[in-house]
Amino acid sequence: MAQKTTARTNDTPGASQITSEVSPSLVGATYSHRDIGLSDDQVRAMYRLMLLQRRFEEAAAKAYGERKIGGFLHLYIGQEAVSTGAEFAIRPDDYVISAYRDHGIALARGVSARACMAELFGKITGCSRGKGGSMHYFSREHNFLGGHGIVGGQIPIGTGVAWAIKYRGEDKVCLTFMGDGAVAQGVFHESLNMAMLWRLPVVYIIENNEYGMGTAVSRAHATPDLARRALAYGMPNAQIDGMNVFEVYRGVKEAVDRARREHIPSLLEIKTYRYRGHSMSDPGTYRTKEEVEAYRKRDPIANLRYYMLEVGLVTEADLEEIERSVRAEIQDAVAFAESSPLPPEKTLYEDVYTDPDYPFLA
Amino acid sequence: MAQKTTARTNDTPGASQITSEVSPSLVGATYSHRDIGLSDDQVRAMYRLMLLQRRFEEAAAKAYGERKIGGFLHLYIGQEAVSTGAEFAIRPDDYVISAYRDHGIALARGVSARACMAELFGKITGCSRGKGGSMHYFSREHNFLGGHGIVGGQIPIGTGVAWAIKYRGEDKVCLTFMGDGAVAQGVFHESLNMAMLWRLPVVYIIENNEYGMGTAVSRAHATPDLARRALAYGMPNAQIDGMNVFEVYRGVKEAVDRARREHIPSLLEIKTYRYRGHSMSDPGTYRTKEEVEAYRKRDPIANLRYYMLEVGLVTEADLEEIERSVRAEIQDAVAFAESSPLPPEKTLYEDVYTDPDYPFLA
Amino acid sequence: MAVMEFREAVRLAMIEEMERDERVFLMGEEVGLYDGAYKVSKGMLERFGPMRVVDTPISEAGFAGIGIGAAMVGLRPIIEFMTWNFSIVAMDQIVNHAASILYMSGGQFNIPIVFRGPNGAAGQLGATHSRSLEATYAHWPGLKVVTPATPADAKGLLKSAIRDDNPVLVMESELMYGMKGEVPEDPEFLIPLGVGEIKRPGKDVTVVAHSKSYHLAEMAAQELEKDGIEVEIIDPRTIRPLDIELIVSSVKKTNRLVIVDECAPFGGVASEITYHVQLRAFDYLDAPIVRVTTKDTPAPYAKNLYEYWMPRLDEVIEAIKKVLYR
Amino acid sequence: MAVMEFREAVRLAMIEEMERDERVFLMGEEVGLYDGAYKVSKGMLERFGPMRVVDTPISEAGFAGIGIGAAMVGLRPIIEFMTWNFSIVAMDQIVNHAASILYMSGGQFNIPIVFRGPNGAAGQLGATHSRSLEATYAHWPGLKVVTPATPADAKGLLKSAIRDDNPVLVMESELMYGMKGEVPEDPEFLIPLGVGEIKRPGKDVTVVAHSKSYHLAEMAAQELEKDGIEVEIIDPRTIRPLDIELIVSSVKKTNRLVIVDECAPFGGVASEITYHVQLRAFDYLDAPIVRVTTKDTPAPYAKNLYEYWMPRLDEVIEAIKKVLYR
Ligand SMILES: Cc1ncc(C[n+]2csc(CCOP(=O)(O)OP(=O)(O)O)c2C)c(N)n1
Ligand SMILES: Cc1ncc(C[n+]2csc(CCOP(=O)(O)OP(=O)(O)O)c2C)c(N)n1
Ligand SMILES: [Mg+2]
Ligand SMILES: [Mg+2]
Repeated sequence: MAQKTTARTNDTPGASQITSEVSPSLVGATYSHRDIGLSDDQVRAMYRLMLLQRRFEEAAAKAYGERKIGGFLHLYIGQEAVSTGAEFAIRPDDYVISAYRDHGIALARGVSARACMAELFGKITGCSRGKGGSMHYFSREHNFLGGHGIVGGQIPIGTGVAWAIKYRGEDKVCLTFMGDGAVAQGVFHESLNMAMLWRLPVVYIIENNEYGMGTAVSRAHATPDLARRALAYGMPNAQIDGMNVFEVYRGVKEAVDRARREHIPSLLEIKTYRYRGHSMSDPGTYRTKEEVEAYRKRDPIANLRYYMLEVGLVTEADLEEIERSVRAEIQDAVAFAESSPLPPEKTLYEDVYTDPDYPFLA
Repeated sequence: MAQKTTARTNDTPGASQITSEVSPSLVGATYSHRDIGLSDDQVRAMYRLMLLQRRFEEAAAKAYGERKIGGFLHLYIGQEAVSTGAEFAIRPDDYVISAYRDHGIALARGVSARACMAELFGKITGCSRGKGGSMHYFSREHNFLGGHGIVGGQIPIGTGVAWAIKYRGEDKVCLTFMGDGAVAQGVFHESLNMAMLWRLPVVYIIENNEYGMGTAVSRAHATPDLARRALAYGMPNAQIDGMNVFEVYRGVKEAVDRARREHIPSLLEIKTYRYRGHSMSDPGTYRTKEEVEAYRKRDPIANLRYYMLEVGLVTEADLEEIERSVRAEIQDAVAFAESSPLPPEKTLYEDVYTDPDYPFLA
Repeated sequence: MAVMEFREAVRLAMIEEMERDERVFLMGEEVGLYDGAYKVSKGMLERFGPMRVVDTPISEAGFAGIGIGAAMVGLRPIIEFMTWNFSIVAMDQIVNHAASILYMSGGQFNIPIVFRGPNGAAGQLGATHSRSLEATYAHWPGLKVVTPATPADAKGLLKSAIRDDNPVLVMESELMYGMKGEVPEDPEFLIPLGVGEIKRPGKDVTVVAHSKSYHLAEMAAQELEKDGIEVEIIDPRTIRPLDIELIVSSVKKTNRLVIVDECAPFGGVASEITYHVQLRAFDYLDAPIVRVTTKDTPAPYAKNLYEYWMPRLDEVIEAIKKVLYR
Repeated sequence: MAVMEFREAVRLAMIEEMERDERVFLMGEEVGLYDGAYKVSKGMLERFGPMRVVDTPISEAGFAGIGIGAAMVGLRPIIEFMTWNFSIVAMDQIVNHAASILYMSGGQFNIPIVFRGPNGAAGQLGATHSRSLEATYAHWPGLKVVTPATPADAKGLLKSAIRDDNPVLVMESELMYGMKGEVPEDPEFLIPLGVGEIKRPGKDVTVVAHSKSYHLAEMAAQELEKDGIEVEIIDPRTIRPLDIELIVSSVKKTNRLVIVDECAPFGGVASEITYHVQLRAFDYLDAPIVRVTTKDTPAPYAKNLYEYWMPRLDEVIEAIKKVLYR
């Protein structure tokens, strides 16, 4: 049943209210955050991180409307519990790789809002020096291995990162994110087989947001329970509620521990939803308003907000303060992106090869 | 327990004895050939067809040793029950497509030994006009769609044939053969998903001969039970004894009927064995003599021979007559291949496009 | 004649051919319910139903192969790649199967299939989404490669492609989908594959340019007209087979050649044309042949770099002046 | 110096580099237990164990990507394709990922990986097994493409490729694996990528030929020597980067150029070289540049057709005579 939380007026244009109506899924669960090993501070940090992602993308959408951003822009809004729960389940020295819907995942990894926004603006200060754009974020410092534009392309690459971990005898893991659509690519199958055959420390995370562009999961996959794909390889697997950040954290943690300790891979299907269209040009007519509304009621941020208030982790004032600081961070990021220089023309020929003197053809 | 059948002297060089020691699997089974709908004539025809494949390939191996055949030559010897049992389970107007280990499958379809042998000799009278060679047999007349050299490449193509059947509302099926190795190719997964999603009348047949080149199934696949791959798609599946032609017939028939009547695809893993190396250049050192011997004891041809004698379908004299006629057919095929002309040079530029006047580049 | 967008011309070609021949069907990602990622197939699902306008999973290799199999037994599929970039995962099906089966079967199985979709750069999409694949595919005998530059060409060439008995790859352009032009309404309007067109006659210099590069060449020609330079623009329209005759005869007249080509430079369309022209018009050439291509780097995202990376108007003008020694 | 087979030189290069640098490992189909489909990696599994000599399933796209991922985090994989024909199913990983990640990441992630295996025709194997892919891959910026023609080059180039910080594609040849030649034993014997070699000096005509075409050019040169024709043979050795300087300076001396290239003609290596030479040595050319390639058809199986399809000695001789107007 939908519960009311204190609504706040949202006066930044383009920024949404953290919905006032919420079907609580965290409150009343069989466990509290402490039961699953999350401290109060961690929960507050989770909240801030999810809000940061949302505000970041709202600002990006606005800038896109103002034609300050080119190319495609695929928003992550609605899916923030996935990136966030997963990030809290790993260590900074673990690796993460994803598809092109990567803003939230990069921010969760710790890539700065400045570097992320500047990348969208195509500036030299961007996290890929302005060369990658929205779909191709990277950050070596944060062990974030991209941002990949070809559906499924990152799946064997993440598997190879896990191969390297095993080769070196390290105790790291590699989280490999993908959309539900990517499950239909052949490399998904090839990768899972080798990961299980060779016992690689990789956790595959399907962000099942119910659609690959306009195609509902049931119209693209013979069995809509995508976690089932693991049965073919005898791989541990689970379906997880992706609107619930604690559930994501729990589920990913379990798989990560298994990968870290026993070098056993997992396939996790995290059920989530994107509120916006596939990209900025998609009005999303292939789904009903009611469907979207039903998910908004389960909004992961509103849900955590409700939980934190309910269990006394924060006051309304704390929440206002978090909102304020997040907004300041985003405003700063936008200002930074705006004022940063474009990449100089000579950088066109940089980063093609590591050689300083490569003889390019004309 | 191994049973003795009357041994016969085998005096054609290169031609093997149909083994005298056999562990009978047909005799003493819970059913007779009539129980599964096979007439006496059909069983005798099955026997002749298997023997034809074996003798054909023995002759091919000999010709290869004499350098009359170029390129690769992958022998099917040991697997004849698969092609044969499957062929008896379908109609001539059904379709068959396979990988490059295709001699037995083409012969089972009814492609003449002459056309098959001439193709190996690279003659214009070959089933692909000498342009395809051992790996690329085709016969439109027999609805045999190749003979494909890229591992797994034929899997989506066979799926597309089934798509066409459904599109036209026909009641045909398409048998899509592949090796165990091909299961690791991404297109296998993509094809199964679409076949099940769209309910296509295709029967996928994995000829699991335990090795892809020198790699044992357990070294290439996370779960060696390859039929399990179907679980990911909720597809009917079965494991079948491929050294037993009745079992192959039964299993394929069941899947074919389901495909024909209900447009439901199946994945069949037929367990078989190749006695020879992967190709003529492979000494097969990755497996033991004992392993090969154990399979030879289950030889599908010897087994059927034993069964036919046992249940009184044939006499020794009948068997001699079959042997004689098969040998004559093969001898004739070799003579035909030898005496056929090479493709004239101008044919190089034929069959690239259907256009008679295509402007080729130099 | 009717004025319509490029995307409408493509759609019209498909609709007419599907009405004419029930063996023709359209398959690809988002072609049905979504009306096409770029609205090319708008309304077609409703018109033809789900067996003839088929939404697929994101399995390019798989559904390319499904098309090939269907074509082997007599259907005439149109397989859409959302963009040609995504065809690379399906390249084995196209090169080792569609292109080779007629040959390997000694002429028994032709593959009457069309693969189509937008090609080349379409704004700031970065390295994975900006490739021009016409030369990569034209490399392989057994394929035909078509690159229309105008709505009329799009219609006439695509209809010929659908009626062709061989695998034909039709490469459109996202940036051209909105362009308008006169298009013949005659359902028998066909442009033969392999026949180029003099899109602008001139006597001073030949510029060969296909697909959206043609429009760049046209801008350059208009600019240079002010200086009294008459540019002859040839649009080969098909890259394989390539209308070398037309190009050579133009060069024999103008004695100078510039090629504008959005492919990467190494082994692109421009290189191939250069080989044939220097071979067959050696004594007619008054200057080396000069090409203008995308730069020898992956596609960058940033706006300024992207614009610099693309074949540019200033480069085309400079190249023309260079071969004119001006 | 030691005399060894081409395959042994390849093996030696791998062994030396794996001894020197434990980040280097070999992965591919049958490279371990089977000693390599063509016995290139014979004994290496025993020497280095199963983590460093890794047998894979038949999943080229998958293990190419695994190599790329391992390289992103600092390993230096050697990925073997049993032949380059089978790399086509993995092309997306090579082109859209290995070639582009350094660029798309703004220089953060280089991919120090080698993809290697035999390329081109190897007898009567038919259309699916006879492709020469050097031009197809050299098309894409971000990749390097290496094509050794002798055992010594194989060793020196492969060692440089393994030490290179970029994706390098090394294309060997099944038909050359058994060829013998002198190979320096020095473990620091390295041949820089991008530097061609005058393999035979001459003054009358330049022939550019790489990989096994070099040997064909050599046969032609020996034949023509009898007629007093001095052929200069240049082996570019790397196709990307291409040593155009060396070729151009030779042509400036001989004024004539023939290119022998096993690629399909359209957009092959020969086309690309032609573009640069006509651009930079226009006034030096006394005859059009002539290429000898495989024919513009898929590879046939039949022996006579196959031999006719390949670049042939008589064609090379004829081409040389043609550019000499003899
Ligand atoms: C190989 C490939 N095919 C097609 C595309 C075009 N495309 C981009 S995103 C997308 C849908 C992906 O859906 P999903 O994997 O569910 O991810 P989501 O967008 O829902 O995050 C498609 C078809 C592509 N980028 N790569
Ligand atoms: C895509 C691809 N990769 C590699 C090869 C080389 N190759 C040919 S046959 C073969 C083994 C195939 O094994 P399997 O599928 O089990 O068939 P079998 O030979 O046992 O009949 C390999 C690796 C190929 N032809 N195609
Ligand atoms: Mg999705
Ligand atoms: Mg096998």
